[in-house]
Amino acid sequence: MNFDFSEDQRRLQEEVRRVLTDVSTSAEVRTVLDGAAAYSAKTWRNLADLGALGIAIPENLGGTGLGHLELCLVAEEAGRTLAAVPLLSSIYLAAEVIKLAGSEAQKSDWLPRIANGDVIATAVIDPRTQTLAKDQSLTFANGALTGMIDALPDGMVANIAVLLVDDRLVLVDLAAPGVTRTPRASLDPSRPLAKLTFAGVAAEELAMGNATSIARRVTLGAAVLLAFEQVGGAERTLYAARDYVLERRAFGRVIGSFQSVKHKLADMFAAIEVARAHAWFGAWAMATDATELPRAAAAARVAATDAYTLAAEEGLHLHGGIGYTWEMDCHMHLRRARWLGQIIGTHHLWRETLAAALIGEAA
Amino acid sequence: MNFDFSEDQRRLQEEVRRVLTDVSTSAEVRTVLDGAAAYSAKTWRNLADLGALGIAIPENLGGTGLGHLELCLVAEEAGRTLAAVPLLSSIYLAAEVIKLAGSEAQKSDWLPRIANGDVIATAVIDPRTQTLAKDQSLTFANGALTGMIDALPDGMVANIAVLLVDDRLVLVDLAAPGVTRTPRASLDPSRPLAKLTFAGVAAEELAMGNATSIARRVTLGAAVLLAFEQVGGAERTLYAARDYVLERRAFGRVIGSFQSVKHKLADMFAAIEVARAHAWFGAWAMATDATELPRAAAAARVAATDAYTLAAEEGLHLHGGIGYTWEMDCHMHLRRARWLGQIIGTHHLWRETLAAALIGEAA
Amino acid sequence: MDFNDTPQEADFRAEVRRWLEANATERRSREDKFGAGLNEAEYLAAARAWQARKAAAGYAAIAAPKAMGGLGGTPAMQVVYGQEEAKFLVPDRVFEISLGTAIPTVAMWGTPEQKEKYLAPAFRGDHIWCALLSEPSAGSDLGNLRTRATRDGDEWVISGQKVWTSGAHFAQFGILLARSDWDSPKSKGLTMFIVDMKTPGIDVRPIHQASDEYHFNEVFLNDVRIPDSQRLGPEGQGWKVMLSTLMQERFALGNNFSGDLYAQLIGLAQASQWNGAPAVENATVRAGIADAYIRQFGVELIVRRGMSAISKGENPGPEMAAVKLVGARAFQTGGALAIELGGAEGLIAAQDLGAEWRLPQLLWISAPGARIAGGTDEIQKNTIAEQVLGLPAEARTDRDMPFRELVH
Amino acid sequence: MDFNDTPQEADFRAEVRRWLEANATERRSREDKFGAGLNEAEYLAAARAWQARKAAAGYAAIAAPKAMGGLGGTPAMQVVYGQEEAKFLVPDRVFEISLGTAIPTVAMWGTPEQKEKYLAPAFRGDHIWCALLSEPSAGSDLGNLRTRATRDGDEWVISGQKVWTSGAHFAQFGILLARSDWDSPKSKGLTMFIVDMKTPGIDVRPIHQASDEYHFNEVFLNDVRIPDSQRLGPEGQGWKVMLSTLMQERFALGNNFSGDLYAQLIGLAQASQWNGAPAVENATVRAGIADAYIRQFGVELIVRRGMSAISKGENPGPEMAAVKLVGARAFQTGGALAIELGGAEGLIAAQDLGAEWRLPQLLWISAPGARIAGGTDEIQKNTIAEQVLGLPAEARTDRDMPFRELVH
Repeated sequence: MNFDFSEDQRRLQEEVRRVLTDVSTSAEVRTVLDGAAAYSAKTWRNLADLGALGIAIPENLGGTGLGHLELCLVAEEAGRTLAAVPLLSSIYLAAEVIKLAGSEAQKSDWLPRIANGDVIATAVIDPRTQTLAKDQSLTFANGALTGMIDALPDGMVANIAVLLVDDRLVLVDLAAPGVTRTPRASLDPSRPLAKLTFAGVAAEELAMGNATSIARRVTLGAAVLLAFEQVGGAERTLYAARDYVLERRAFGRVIGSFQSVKHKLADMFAAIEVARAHAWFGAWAMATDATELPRAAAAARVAATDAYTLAAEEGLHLHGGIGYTWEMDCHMHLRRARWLGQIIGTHHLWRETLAAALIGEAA
Repeated sequence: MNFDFSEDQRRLQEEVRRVLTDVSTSAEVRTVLDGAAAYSAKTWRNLADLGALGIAIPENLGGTGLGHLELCLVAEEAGRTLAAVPLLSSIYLAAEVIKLAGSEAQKSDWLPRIANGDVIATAVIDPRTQTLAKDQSLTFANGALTGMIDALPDGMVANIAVLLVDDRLVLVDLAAPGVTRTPRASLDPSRPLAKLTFAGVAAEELAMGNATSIARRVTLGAAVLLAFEQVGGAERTLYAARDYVLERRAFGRVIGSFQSVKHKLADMFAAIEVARAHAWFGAWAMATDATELPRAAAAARVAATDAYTLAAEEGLHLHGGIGYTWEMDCHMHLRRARWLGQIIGTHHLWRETLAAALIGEAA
Repeated sequence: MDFNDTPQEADFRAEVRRWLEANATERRSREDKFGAGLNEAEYLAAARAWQARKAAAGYAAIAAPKAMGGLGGTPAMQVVYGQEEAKFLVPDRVFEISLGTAIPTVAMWGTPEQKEKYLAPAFRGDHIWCALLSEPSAGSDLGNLRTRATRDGDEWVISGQKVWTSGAHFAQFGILLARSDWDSPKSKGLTMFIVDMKTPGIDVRPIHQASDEYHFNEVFLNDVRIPDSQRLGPEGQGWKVMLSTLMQERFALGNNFSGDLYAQLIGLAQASQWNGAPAVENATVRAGIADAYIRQFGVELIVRRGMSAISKGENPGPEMAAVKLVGARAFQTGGALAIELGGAEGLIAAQDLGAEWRLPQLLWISAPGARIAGGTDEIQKNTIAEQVLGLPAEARTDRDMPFRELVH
Repeated sequence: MDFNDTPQEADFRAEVRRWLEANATERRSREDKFGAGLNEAEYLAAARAWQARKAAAGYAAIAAPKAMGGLGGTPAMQVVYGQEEAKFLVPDRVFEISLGTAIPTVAMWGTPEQKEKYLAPAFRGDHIWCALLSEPSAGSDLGNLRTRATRDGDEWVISGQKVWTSGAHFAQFGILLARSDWDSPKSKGLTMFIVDMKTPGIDVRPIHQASDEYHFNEVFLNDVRIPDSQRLGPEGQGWKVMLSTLMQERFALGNNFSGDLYAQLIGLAQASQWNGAPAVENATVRAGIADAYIRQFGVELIVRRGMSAISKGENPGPEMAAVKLVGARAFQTGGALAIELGGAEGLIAAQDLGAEWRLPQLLWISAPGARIAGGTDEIQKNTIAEQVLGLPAEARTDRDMPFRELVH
């Protein structure tokens, strides 16, 4: 038993962290936050150049040929630096679905261009069991896609979309005639959303294997990868708050010497440790395609959502008034924590997923 | 608008507190806790002599003829002193049901003797929607009661039982032939439980008015009265912990000067304030039979259960090791908080009751 | 115990109701707003016109003594008015600092001349006030403030920086706390002033909040000259003056922390689908609705209890600190639950998702501010622990030293 | 990252498994117990016999060096053994203090003679040890202990009172921390001893716990004479000796805070009815099961990560404090939820309700103890804040003063 990442993996993580710390700065993320860009092309380019986008894509398909464990560590660093890039939609979801459900032609058509960052994909492959829209439905028949889907991450910049339509996985070129895109204001403007309508748009099916089970498996993997982003973001807010309370003085002492402040930070730390432990277990389950994947992924997602929410809320709080200004990054973590925690279903839904997995295993 | 008790009511409360502080001491409660008695006859006698048992029973039926507001204040003091007496079963439930559903004969037969403490009643008049037993069911036909009911408070000492059987309220003399009583170990041994079986026991119906709606109304009232007991108990643990942390020293100071200790006590205080506010609103709704009673009672019960649970858990914790000994009263509050919080259904059930009331009002 | 009006209260309610019906527009929905579509200048003009009408009718200061220009009514009448007014479209918070914070301080500490000069115009809405208290280095530790007041003949010269000043960009006057003596300990040596916001040397800059709104300002003070006649209360007694201000504020805050988020949650949960059924049927959602009610209506009940105490001539005390602690948390938790109802679609901002989502989303993003402004969670807990429960204050090394020696 | 055994681990697991099958009885249910029906003396005799067999097979001290009488194996082998043993009926906690706390301290600080004399008999179960550390006035603040050790020629004379001593009533030996110098500051001037529990002057009295159990004792020491050869570590270095003891304990505790309460909750919720349906179908119950798993299995995963670190020769550090903080809370919350499943009937104690309720009820009532013993929640948070996050320690006035002056 060895429940740890290898030294090679750690070195890779450090390299990614070094690059993202340089590139995905607060100023860079704010170009997206403030609406000047729809994603950080610079961060995306740097991740592509590092080989990070194709890290779980085989070498013969333009990837680096490493694996999911390495992709988890990329995700952690992206989360830490609030990277404003379409990792979830293009890499965690679309690339994974194409890898598993695409024909050889589809794979060699799209994966090299996704891996090198030239093609961005958006994707919704979970059945969206939490929803507001009554008129949101897609149909795919005779090679034509019709209907509407809302709250697509990166929908305005994506070249293609990978969508679960009933029991089929469909890939559609968003430059095709009949596609209408509408930007949708996002509670985390650094991760924009869009509404897409399709009027009989020509699309192709990703038909290798069972679509529903592939979609499920990729969704579980995305839950693990998002958990790493969340843990990275949570840890960033923890240490930013720690640094601040060591500087800020009140009542004649640094506020980091007040027990209420210390214990709040300790609670954040404990929540993050639990989330990290489950995220690692999820990484192992995803990398080995273990039977434990459903419960491992669900636990990782719930623990990480809870930890990032706590860390973002209390990290801001520990900054006091200054933390509540737009200029400080605290609110960016608060927004990102919410976005990451809901985009593939909330912690409520994933608690239910976890309970169902545990009850199923007990039967 | 005057959201407060009157000065007369306050004086009455002080009198009850004075007596119960003298009588319902830790040693007295422990006679029941340790199994030497099934309830504190001494406390019961004193409450009867004060007129507190019949405080909401009309004067012509042997009561004091005051009302529910006064009974709430008695409940608060009983909770504060951990009084080991059958207030819930005999007074909050049985007497109230007999008052509303009994014939004149039934009322004058039982209420004076309940008010003076000579007769103790046990009662289960909620439908027990949270249950373990599959074989627990009562039937009442042709004046005969058959079946089993478990976890009856004070079932070993009661003279009569008031039970909701299907849609009917039934009064049964427990000295009648065909009644079998089995003591059931209680998680709060100072509030004992029993299992009762009935083999065609002669019983009478309390048939004035709609049984289901009377049972519901009395159950809501009991929720309010228990909330007062819980608030009293919670406040007692809060101030016991406060006193302890002002005495106990560690690291060269009284531990009450540590911010983590202070803030924990402040959290307990805030929870109790919220619970008290809802308990008072519940008291008003019960006393005036307001349409708000369902939500007021449910909110009082949930807030008070949460507050007492928190106060008992953290009150013990603040005492450190000594708080975890049998000799200290901390565990008695922990046990009582659980008992009071479940005996007419848990906070989960009452949260649901509250939500249903709110959603119903919004419709 | 009685939630119903007394006969006098019922009469007053009917009178208020008639007046409001004649002078204001009834609110039809939660999103219905006073002055919708107006720019800030137009909005302020409309707000002032409204306030002037309200003052003329005697409702601007119901519980203030007649000698001060008030109606000489009871606190209960103030509550009755507030309950009725809430059903109509009236300006939102424009006069809150004026009439809830600044003017009560002037009424308590001002000279007869100051009261004569300032109370009536504020009641009428001619003057809007702000409160220049917090500073970058003086938030929770207000005693740490460094804005300098130097005596120069009959004038004071003020320099420094204030922050989180609500309404400073449209206020005519402000109450201003500054350090007039650097050799006294930190909470001594402070003096309160009344400042005309048009005085040269005042520079007001809006703060961009985390919520992407601009309700507060930084105020830079550079050799601002204030005549000594504008001093509010004795020299060196500024701390005491400010404490009386904050005591007012703490109680007034109560109403800001109640609300009907739980009712909004019900509506939103009815419109959301979870696993093919309305989310309102899910047990965890229902528990969340129940908890939102317990916190929000609990806060309202605590405030009503405080009102009842005031009616009897008692003072609701430091236990009111629980109100803000519980209420601000309810915003954070309840706002988050509302957003969660829609899953991924819940992440769409209200401007594109629908007006019914505006308030819950705003509560969620502004809750962190509510947990900080007007005394952080930690300050509230210290207040409860020390002033209610009698626990010892934190050991302090800075309390008795000359302030000069504390500055780093 | 690999949760599977290495080939060596797999071989060892198979070997252990064969040995256990030949020497112990497999557990059939959670309530199945070693030595059921035996009285304490019989139970201890059976436990010792088991431990002797285990020691003879080399499994009593798998990771200890051969020179110390251990097997010289890896920490991973120790884990493998533990996983397999957990499936069999073995004595519960009799040797936990012996082999988890006391003997590692002897192994680290003892003289060659002490190690020769004490290690092997403890591994074999001939000697059972206890740890005489806490005192009534020295709980969280262990440095405050007052048991007095006075030198008298080649002996020490010990007087004072210890508390919360697990197993003192059946232990043959104890490690004992006492104050040998009252003029040094509080955490200096302490010395650790080995004490034979049969020495005259020792009076052991059981503590009646809040859970109605008797696992701990008070130990009164009245002029207990200990030869200097029984001193453990240098005079005045007792604090350092004890810290190494507690560091061991903290890690060992990890396993006590994982568990399968979530699985028990599933079974109990399937057997409970809420509104006519199994409680396991209720969304809040399901969320509670999920949370119990996240906490308990999270703790187990953190411990596994620590084990992996140990395997690589690293030391799991103060971050392990999170384990106890999270784990003890999981007991309190999960135990309460189990009891709540039955509504009023859930209040019936397991002795009358059924064996499957024993563990959850016990977890609930002993959770408050778990949050205190071995370092309270607050001590764990201080450890994380100061030792992991680098925040300043609480200002202290008692650290450097002669202990004599601190005693009230």
